[in-house]
Amino acid sequence: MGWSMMLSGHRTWLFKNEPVIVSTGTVGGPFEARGKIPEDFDLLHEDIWLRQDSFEKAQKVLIEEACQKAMEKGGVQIEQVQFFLGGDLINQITPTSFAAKTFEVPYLGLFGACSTSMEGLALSAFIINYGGSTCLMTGASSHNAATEKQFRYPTEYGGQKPPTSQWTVTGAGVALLKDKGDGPKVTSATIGRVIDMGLTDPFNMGGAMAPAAVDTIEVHLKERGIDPSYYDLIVTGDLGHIGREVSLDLLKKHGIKITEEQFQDCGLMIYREGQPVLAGASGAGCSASVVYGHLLNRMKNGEFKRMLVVATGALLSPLTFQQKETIPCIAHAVSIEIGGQKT
Amino acid sequence: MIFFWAFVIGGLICVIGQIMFDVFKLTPAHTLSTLVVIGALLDGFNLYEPLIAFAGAGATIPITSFGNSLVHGAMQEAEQHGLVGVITGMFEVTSSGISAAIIFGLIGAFLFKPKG
Amino acid sequence: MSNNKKKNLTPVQQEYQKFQDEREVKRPVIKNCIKAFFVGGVICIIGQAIQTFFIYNFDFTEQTAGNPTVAVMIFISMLLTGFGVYDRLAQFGGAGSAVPVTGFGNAVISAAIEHRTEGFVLGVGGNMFKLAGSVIMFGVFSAFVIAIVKTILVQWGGL
Amino acid sequence: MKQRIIIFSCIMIIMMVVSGCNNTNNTSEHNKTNITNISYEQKKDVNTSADVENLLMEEKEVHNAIAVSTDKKILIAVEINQMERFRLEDIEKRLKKRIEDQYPKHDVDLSTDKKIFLELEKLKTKMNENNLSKKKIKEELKRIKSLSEELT
Repeated sequence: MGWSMMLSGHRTWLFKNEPVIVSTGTVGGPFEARGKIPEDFDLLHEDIWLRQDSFEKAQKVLIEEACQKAMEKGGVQIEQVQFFLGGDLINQITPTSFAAKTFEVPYLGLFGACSTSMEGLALSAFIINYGGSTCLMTGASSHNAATEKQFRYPTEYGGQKPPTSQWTVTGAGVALLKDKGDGPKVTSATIGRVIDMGLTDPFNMGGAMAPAAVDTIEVHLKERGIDPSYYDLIVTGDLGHIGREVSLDLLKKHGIKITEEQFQDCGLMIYREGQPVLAGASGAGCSASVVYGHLLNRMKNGEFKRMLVVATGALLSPLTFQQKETIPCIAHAVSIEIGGQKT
Repeated sequence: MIFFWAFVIGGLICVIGQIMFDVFKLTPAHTLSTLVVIGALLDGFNLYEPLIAFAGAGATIPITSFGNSLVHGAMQEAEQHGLVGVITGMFEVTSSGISAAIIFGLIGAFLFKPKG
Repeated sequence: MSNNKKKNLTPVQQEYQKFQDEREVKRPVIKNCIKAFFVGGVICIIGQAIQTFFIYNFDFTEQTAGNPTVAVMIFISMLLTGFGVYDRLAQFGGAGSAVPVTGFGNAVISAAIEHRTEGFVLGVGGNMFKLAGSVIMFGVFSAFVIAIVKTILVQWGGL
Repeated sequence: MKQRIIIFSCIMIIMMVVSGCNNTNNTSEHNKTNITNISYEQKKDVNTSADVENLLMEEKEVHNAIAVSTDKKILIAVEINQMERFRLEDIEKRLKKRIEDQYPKHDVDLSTDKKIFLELEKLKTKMNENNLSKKKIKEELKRIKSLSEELT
């Protein structure tokens, strides 16, 4: 096969060799345990500290456990894993790097804010598709308290959050990919552009990220030359109520026929009504744990066959916010399919 | 009676803060800093003391009274020692609030862990 | 402020912001104000009760009872912060819990507790006034300017 | 976690009860002293203080007044009506002036502070009950006055 055939359009990769998600590992915290999908987590913790002495160390443990679960379920030893691609939101992605130190696997650290999960999956599929590896792991994680501390105020500080703000997930999701095997296949990926619509409110991430998601979805459909109805489910990472509504309306405005039921958001799947999450969930661990846990389980149960995951990320830091910069956003789309071959 | 007015005036000052949060979209730090400056200005025009006389804790508990006390301490010393007093007397009245915050902050750090 | 920013935006950005604004969930300003009024009012009543307690039971006058009252309020704030109640109270009460001196205490104490993992010198010591520092700075500076002006007016202006 | 919440709520309840009790105790005490005041009329030096009290009670801003005097000093505490409290400083000055004009030979001190009011009430009750010596009264007045002069 030629190189040109792999690239469809400007920024969509087609994975003809169909890398397989052999197994996944998802770990959640206490808040997730009381959410809507606790049975889809492999491991849930009652203690937000995970018996560590800092939130950052707790997040490191989240990743380690998710990796271990994925390897356990995939029947793979750590020596067989050739690469680990991952990232998170904390200072210079140290939790992921420290977890990689524990495993001593060749490691690529990624930062795409909350889009890290799909950034990692797209790159992993690419590497495997080109024969760069036969077995690797990719994942993303976030920890509510560590993220609050990093991006907003101390966790115990009394700051009122507006209804547009979102709740960072305490959780990690890791996928183990192989070139051959049973399981859902990664068929294509569209890499996002950084899109900045000039929004500045750090408590309204959904509204800021929606245009990035819309852009990536549109380009993906166009470059693959398919109709939205090709997918049973188009699921965004963590847009929340506002972001989902905005992007749905925006897609309709751009003439893309997409139904309400077909267009879902991970940030609205993880928690129950009544949990104080305001506009929904967010964080790198949100899309990672929901996709690798809940959604792949549903896929394996035959509920649907083709899904497009569009993980969105807001590429801001507390520094840029304080320097009055706007919020640039990105979204990466990866299609995951099971069973019946694509046309 | 003083309890009623403490409730009303204290509540109203908080409403001003809430409007600054929600309508002007200020961060808590911006809002509180502005309120402190407002308190200091009010005392500059001798308007804050009557409010305290009227509403008691309704005026002394909100952060505006911090600005008021700073000016008050500075003015007291200034009356005795001239301009130098402005600096030496600054924390005369407010020292208890700041030292209490530091001491209890440290004790809190010994006793508690954040709950997340 | 927002108008100034709008000028630097491209038409596409402006159009999207309008589009987004229509769909954004607005802050319930009136409801928040009522909640802030009650929470703030109740905190002030508690303050008044403590102050009255000091006046009746110790050698404090209305003038001097303010100091121990503030200290007790900050102590209460420490307990509420430490037990993880204050942030929930604040989500309900908004400015009602932030504006009273307990909110100042909460800002200092929450930062102290949070950064304990970085040690007592660099963590607690260095970050304690991370949030409350600006209040002190602006308070002190404005008080300085006002007191200087007032002193000059009183002493030399014969006011 | 749960344990801590329980402990904490206990502390809160205890604090509330303690402060609540004190308040009620004090109000009852307050009422009592007002009653004893009436039966106090015959003592020496009383005329001055009673006159001062009556004089002040005539003022429309004054809600309640109490005065204790020796031959040289008068120490007065007044309670001002709530709605007039905005002009507390002016009223205080005016009332003081009025008493000073009336008793030019006396050294007049007037306070609107609740604490001074309470202390004077206590002193009056004591004077009423155990017939305090003049020296003792002077000492007490001096102590109360110093209390009112404390600023911070």
